Amino acid sequence: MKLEIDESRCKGCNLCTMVCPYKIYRPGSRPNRRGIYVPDLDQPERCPNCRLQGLYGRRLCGVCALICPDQAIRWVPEKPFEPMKVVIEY
Amino acid sequence: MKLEIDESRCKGCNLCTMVCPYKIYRPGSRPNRRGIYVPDLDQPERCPNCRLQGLYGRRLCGVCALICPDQAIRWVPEKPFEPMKVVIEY
Amino acid sequence: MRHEIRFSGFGGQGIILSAVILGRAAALYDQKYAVQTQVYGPEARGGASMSAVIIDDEPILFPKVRDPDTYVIMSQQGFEKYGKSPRDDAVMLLDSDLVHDRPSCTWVGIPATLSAKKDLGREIVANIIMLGALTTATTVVSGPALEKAILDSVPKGTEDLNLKAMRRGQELGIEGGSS
Amino acid sequence: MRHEIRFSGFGGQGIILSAVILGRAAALYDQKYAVQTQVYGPEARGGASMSAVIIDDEPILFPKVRDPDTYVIMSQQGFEKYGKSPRDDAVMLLDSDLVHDRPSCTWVGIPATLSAKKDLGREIVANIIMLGALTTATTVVSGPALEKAILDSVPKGTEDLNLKAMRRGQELGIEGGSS
Amino acid sequence: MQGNIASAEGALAAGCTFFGGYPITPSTEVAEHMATRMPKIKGACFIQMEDEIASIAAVIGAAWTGARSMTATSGPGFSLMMENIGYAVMTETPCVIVNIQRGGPSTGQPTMAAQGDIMQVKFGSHGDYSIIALAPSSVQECFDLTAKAFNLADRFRTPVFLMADEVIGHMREKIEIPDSVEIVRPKPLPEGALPFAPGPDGVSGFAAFGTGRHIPVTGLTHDERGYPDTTNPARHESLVRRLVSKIEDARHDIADYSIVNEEAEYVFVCYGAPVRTVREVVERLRLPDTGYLQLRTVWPFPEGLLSRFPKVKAFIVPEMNLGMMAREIERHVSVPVIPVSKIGGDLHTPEELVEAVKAAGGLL
Amino acid sequence: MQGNIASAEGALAAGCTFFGGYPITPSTEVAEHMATRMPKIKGACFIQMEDEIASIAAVIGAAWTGARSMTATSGPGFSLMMENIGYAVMTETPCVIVNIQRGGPSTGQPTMAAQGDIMQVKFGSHGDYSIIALAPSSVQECFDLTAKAFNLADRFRTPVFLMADEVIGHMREKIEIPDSVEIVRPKPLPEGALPFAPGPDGVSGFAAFGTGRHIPVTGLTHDERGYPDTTNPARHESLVRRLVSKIEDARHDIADYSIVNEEAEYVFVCYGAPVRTVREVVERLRLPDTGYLQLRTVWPFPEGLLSRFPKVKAFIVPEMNLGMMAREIERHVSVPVIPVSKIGGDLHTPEELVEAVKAAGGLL
Amino acid sequence: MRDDWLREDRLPHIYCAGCGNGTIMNCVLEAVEKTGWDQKKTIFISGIGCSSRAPGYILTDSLHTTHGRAIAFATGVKMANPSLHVVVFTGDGDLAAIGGNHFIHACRRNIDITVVCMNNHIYGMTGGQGSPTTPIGKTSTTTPYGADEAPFDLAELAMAAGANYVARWTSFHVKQLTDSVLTGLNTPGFSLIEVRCQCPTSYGRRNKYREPVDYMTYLKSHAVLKEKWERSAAPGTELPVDSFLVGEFVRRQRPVMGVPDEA
Amino acid sequence: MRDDWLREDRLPHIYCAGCGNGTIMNCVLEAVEKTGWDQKKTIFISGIGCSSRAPGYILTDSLHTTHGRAIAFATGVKMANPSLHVVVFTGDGDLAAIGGNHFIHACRRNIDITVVCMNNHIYGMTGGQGSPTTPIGKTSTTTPYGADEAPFDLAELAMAAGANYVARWTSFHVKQLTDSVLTGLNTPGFSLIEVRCQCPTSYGRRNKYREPVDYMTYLKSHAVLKEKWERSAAPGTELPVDSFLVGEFVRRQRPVMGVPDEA
Ligand SMILES: Cc1ncc(C[n+]2csc(CCOP(=O)(O)OP(=O)(O)O)c2C)c(N)n1
Ligand SMILES: Cc1ncc(C[n+]2csc(CCOP(=O)(O)OP(=O)(O)O)c2C)c(N)n1
Ligand code: SF4
Ligand code: SF4
Ligand code: SF4
Ligand code: SF4
Ligand code: SF4
Ligand code: SF4
Ligand SMILES: [Mg+2]
Ligand SMILES: [Mg+2]
Repeated sequence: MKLEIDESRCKGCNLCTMVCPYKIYRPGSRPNRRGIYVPDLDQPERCPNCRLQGLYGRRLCGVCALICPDQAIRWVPEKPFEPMKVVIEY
Repeated sequence: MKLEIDESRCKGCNLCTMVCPYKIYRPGSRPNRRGIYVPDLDQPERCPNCRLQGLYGRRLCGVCALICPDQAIRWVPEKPFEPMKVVIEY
Repeated sequence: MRHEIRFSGFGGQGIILSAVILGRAAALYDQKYAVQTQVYGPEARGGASMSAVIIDDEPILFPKVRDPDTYVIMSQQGFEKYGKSPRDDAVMLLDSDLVHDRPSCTWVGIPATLSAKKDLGREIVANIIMLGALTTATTVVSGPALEKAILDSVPKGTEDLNLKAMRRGQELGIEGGSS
Repeated sequence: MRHEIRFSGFGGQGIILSAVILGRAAALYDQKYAVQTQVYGPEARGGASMSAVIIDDEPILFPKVRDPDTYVIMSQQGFEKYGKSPRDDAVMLLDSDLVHDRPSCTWVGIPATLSAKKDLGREIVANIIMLGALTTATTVVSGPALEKAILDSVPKGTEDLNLKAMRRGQELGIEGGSS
Repeated sequence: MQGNIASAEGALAAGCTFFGGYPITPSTEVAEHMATRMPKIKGACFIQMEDEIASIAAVIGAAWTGARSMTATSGPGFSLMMENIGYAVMTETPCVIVNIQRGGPSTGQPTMAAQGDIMQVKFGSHGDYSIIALAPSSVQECFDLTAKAFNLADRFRTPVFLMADEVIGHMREKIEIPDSVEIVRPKPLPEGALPFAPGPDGVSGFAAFGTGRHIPVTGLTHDERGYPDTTNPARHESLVRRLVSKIEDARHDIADYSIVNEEAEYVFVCYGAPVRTVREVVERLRLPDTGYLQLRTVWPFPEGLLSRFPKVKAFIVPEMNLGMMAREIERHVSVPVIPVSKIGGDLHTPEELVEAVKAAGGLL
Repeated sequence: MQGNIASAEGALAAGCTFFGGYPITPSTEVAEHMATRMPKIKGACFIQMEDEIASIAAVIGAAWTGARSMTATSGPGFSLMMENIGYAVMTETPCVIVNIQRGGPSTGQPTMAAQGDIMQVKFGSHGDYSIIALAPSSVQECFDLTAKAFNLADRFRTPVFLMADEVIGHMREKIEIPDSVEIVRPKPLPEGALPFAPGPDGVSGFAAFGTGRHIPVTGLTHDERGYPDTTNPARHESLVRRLVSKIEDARHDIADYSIVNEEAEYVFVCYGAPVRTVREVVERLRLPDTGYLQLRTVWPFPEGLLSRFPKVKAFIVPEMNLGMMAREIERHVSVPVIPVSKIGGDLHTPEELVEAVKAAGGLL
Repeated sequence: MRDDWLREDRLPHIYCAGCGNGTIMNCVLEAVEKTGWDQKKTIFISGIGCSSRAPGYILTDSLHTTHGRAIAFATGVKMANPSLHVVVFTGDGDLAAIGGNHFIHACRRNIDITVVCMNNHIYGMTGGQGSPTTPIGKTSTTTPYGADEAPFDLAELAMAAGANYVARWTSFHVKQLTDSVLTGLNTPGFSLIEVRCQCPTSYGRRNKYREPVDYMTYLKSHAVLKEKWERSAAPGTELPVDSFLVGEFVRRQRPVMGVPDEA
Repeated sequence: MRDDWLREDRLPHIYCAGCGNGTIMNCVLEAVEKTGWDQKKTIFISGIGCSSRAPGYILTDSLHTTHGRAIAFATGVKMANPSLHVVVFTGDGDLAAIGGNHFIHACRRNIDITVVCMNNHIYGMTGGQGSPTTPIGKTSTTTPYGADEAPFDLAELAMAAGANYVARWTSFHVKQLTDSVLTGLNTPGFSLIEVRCQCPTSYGRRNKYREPVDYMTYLKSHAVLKEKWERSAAPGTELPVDSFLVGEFVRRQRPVMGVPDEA
């Protein structure tokens, strides 16, 4: 699992940067082609959701995706699902 | 002061007969020309309002006139106002 | 033949129901054409209510009563508003205690309200008495048709009372003190 | 002479205010006739907003801009929606950092937003920079008229900032890297 | 049976399962009859709403579940419905609205008959549109035309109006209730078709809510998917023109009328209660040189029928308003159009129509 | 200055002291401007009501206190006002209603211009009635005609409508604001006169609430005292005919128009935004044989003006609707009436009008 | 005295025999008299319904408006000229069915008018359809099998919406009603006085209160004095079936609109 | 998952950057998903306003109706086919200004629908006019000198009118909001979930909350948990200025309408 901002949807409101307890989102610094400052992701692998969801079998946080008014935040599969690895990483 | 029912207004609802604590109104027995059973007045002089209003300087009951939905009940002056007499009558 | 019947009285007397029953009797049971109309409105409550029926052997086109040949009047105000100038050959049934004036045309006085109260114990059926009288004092409707129509129209449990009222009316319609 | 000027950008850039100021400059201080119009609507919020001014020496009858001779474009989307097919002899002022494409007609790139942020510390006055540039890169409006119109239109306390922005625009309008 | 009750029965015979209304004289008996009948019919719902705006809203909502749905009102309530009537037009919602006309403007004469809403039904909501309106002249027609209204509503996906009047609504006559009435339901929405893509007749198929077609309904100008597209003039033009032409192009097909005596020189054009007097004059009194055109479909106006009277010298239009349909007729003919306006609640008398023919130059 | 703001300023110049409204695109600026201006004017009241029904109700209520009062709205809100507009007509309440027309039906095109409510303003409420409607074609006319609307409202004791459109309402042009505008207040109610007894012009005098005249105002059919009398046909007929004729009889007096080139063969009849294109074509392009009639008073329709063009071969009627005024013109003339309908929000272009003249047989 | 406020030339009024509306009119006029208000400056406003016919019998300026809209009209009158005294007569249908929105908004604004609602639990004028206050189980022409929608508590609604003064009485409680109306008239801001009353014709006839006196008897016996109830009933106890509270529910001083400037 | 309920072909939506409406849509869809309702049988209905545009982005049958009337339309849908699940999206203007009457009547009937009100205290769509929930003193285009009319408390109104479930949250409280909506969906009868949220464009800009994050910060800091407040505050204490309660206000089982027959 990996966090992703859909650039075609994000309007640069920065709400994600406000709510993430892990400060994974940082206000963007350069406008994209549409003039939008899309936030940058800072070490998204720190997101407990991404790391632990498989383990606990349910969503652990997800606040960023819920609060994003533009449905721009989503999780995409990163690599084949390897539950064991997660435990070690912790 | 004397109680009077205006026959041209009364519709014979008998609410006055219900509310007067002195039972001064009695359901009418004969229809008038318009087919209405106008209540009969039974010894209207028993009405404390009529007797005592002058003395106390304010309306004492007046429920019949207030409740009459047809504005049919009113007081008309009976004889020249003689306050002293009232006291004696009591 | 076209008959125009006008009913009038005060609210609560069943003036409209009378007309409905008469219309039904004529249309369903006398096999004629009938149209029933009425005056509506809150003003009719305090004052005089009015309803009317046209009965004809042919389909009825113009549906409004304009010059009735038959009247059923149950209050003085109704008389004043709707019964004052009947045509000469009209017949008027009056509730004799409630209507104080008398018309220029033929009339039949029926003590309907009094009789309803005294003979039947329920003032409310005065209108049915008047309808009953119509069958004997006029030719606008037949007795059997009226009977069926009454049975169609009155609340369950009151059939007997109403038929009694009709019969009483039929008697009064014959006796009725006429001008 | 009839001039048709079209402004486009995104919501919040002050596209409509620009047109209002320009119209006022022309009508009140250049003693011409001017009509200002715009595209409204929530759809304009997300996407490109547009406003327009017609300036003429005679009264303006038909009030809609149909084929502008002058453009002020402040966003890529605005360019795509409202600036794609200018007539050959038109002049287009572009915010050079926000508009990525370039038109077929004469154009002048103005780094308005960048300059507003960097030189003046307030991005919000980018539109005034563009207006300033209009006075030097085109002949649709005079500098003094624009100055008065700006002073009429901006909030109290921001006059200096806005006039600075206008002056900066006038410089950039001369320097502006053209096609 | 009373006209209003016949109308309710006509609706039930046509399978109406939703009635949302608000009482108003002289239409109330329609609602009251529905309140008595519907609770006994499985799957049917009668609801008295908080006002007429809510009534028509609920009716439109119910229609989208596939229910045949209806409301009934009179002048003041009808005026309140205007905004949502436009919504029904724009969203192509089939539904039936009964208006028992009374004397206006405003509260006017609540208990008296009139035909003063006959232009309102066509023009009362903002913007350009067309609707279908029927007008009964007898209790039987109250039944028949109400049932028919549902079929037209479904076929053309549009609100259909029964524009009766107090005379007909409150009159009682014997009627014949058929064992079953013809029922035409809307064309289904073909698999894969867009919900607002028109068929060849300009009407799109219909799929009820809950059937998995995910239809977004909006009163905004929209494309064939139902998506708003409000700033594109061409889109608006094609949508509105289609909504109008699906009805106007079918005007001769929709027309429901009677013609008596095509050879007439003095032709009454009539609808609703005045038909009764016209028939009295033409059929019963057999007034020479007269004939009539009774319109049961008032809108779309079937102007072609006016040319069915080759010898006509004048059209005489008795209406219980100040000459509303006469205005429409004036647009289409070159012979004189003579309005015989009567307001205040009384029906035209036969004598008045005879007078009108005389005034038009007839009966000499 | 923007058209909508000019309209608000015109009202203030005319002494408007009450504005009750509800926001709706594209009329909102009228209310917003009033909200900014009125709190600074002694005795003036701006109130945002809960909806359009309440807005027009409050405006009528305020009018009875003697205040010049007004509201502004657009299509959907206008539809909601229909019932109370009828009430204003029936009670002869002077007030001004601004409708900045947008694309309908229904929510339609909230931000685009149209003229689709021009029949609704005349027929949108139930029953028979007449009103006065004005249509501006410039920002200056927004100012002038709004001020004038108050005078007409007072003079005829009737609601008066400013039927503008989004083009004019949202356009900015320079205008001249006079130092003062002409103000005509209603005739006072003579001492001892009945409150609804008409003067020779059919209009009764007016006395504001609070001045001791004890006026009972009702939307029911009423007598000259204002007492309800709802079942008397003659009463209704005389009342409604008076309400209609006090306006219709004055149609030529009320008419506000411009005529250019009475010798024209191809005559444009126009009002509102399309006037701009017509003038472009006739005055700027000087298209041969053309002229125009601009109606600033749309209702009552001043049909007599149509005969001011002796050589006319066709009337060409450019409207931002599907030919509404063209319908009206058809009733009155025998030459062809050619509607040039354009809906969707764009104004007619000069080329389109040139085409229309060609199609009518001109420019050969 | 009260007679000075009546249009004698319109009496008798159109109300049915024994209709509660006439009684309520009396009490309101009685209270208005007591305020000492200038008859010239007192305006009665109503919507449509039997109840709403009341202003037509009163000798002042009055507006008999459209169904449900009385309060919106009243808002215009009061805001345009705050020196006028504005009293609204309305019915349960007029106020709570079609007029519900204007009602709650006037409460919210706390506009300085007094609204007297003649709540007969029915649409009297149109012949007896159910209203938003028809109690569950009661019959009307549109609830022939008994009403199944919950009724509004008008007093609660007015309080939740923000009104300054809210009271409830019945047409039997003429004295208390008069006093309460007087308090309402004198309280700045929005006052609602709900008056439960008999409609023998449209409600009584179908619900076993055929005679006016029958319903009066019910009102007398089932109205529970709020003060008393709160004093005596254990907290949380439900009122006996068919009973209801009467009395003053709230009297407070939230900010108001439409009160004349001090100047 | 949630994406299955979105019309991808209509995104991005028309909402301004940082508009709270998008967030609320997410939470509602999240809750709807959890109910396990059939997408085919779930209907979203709205009036007119920015908030009311939400159904247009959801892949179900939906009605985007006229301003203020959503609940009346919803009543028709639900009563005609009680097996459908009906959710209404509305705004403070749509629900409480023009739509107030339908709102209180649906509460009274306790009709089985769930209403989510996106309360941004402003008319967003039309460019920022005051609404019946604009707090006193706040500016808008129609209250340029600060609002002076008292705002509605929507939750109190719904309770007084009879709703079975009433809660209030904000667009910041996405988790609690989601849970609350879910409870509302599952409670038979009328459910109101009021969600206070930011409109940076029309409200924020004029009231010193220009950036979306500014208003979020306000919501976070001024929302007081009802349970906590009731536990800790001395009875009768007023809430601090600009603060408001959030949480579940009522959950009850009054008789309802529009619930499918058991059969
Ligand atoms: C817009 C509109 N809808 C409906 C009506 C019909 N109507 C007249 S009075 C009334 C109900 C009155 O009920 P209520 O307010 O309780 O008054 P009551 O007669 O019981 O005193 C209705 C529905 C109307 N006049 N106008
Ligand atoms: C009958 C009617 N009146 C007015 C309008 C204009 N209008 C559209 S949206 C809106 C206000 C919306 O406010 P709210 O419901 O709070 O939604 P928001 O945009 O704030 O989400 C108004 C007044 C309309 N469309 N229809
Ligand atoms: S799911 Fe939670 S922790 Fe993970 S990125 Fe989003 S807000 Fe941060
Ligand atoms: S919350 Fe969504 S729209 Fe806002 S900045 Fe983050 S990703 Fe972009
Ligand atoms: S005033 Fe009182 S005591 Fe006297 S008659 Fe009337 S009710 Fe009876
Ligand atoms: S209360 Fe009035 S109307 Fe009723 S019976 Fe007594 S006097 Fe007559
Ligand atoms: S119908 Fe009822 S409310 Fe109306 S006047 Fe008669 S008793 Fe009173
Ligand atoms: S105007 Fe306000 S409510 Fe509307 S989309 Fe923008 S931020 Fe959201
Ligand atoms: Mg009532
Ligand atoms: Mg809002």
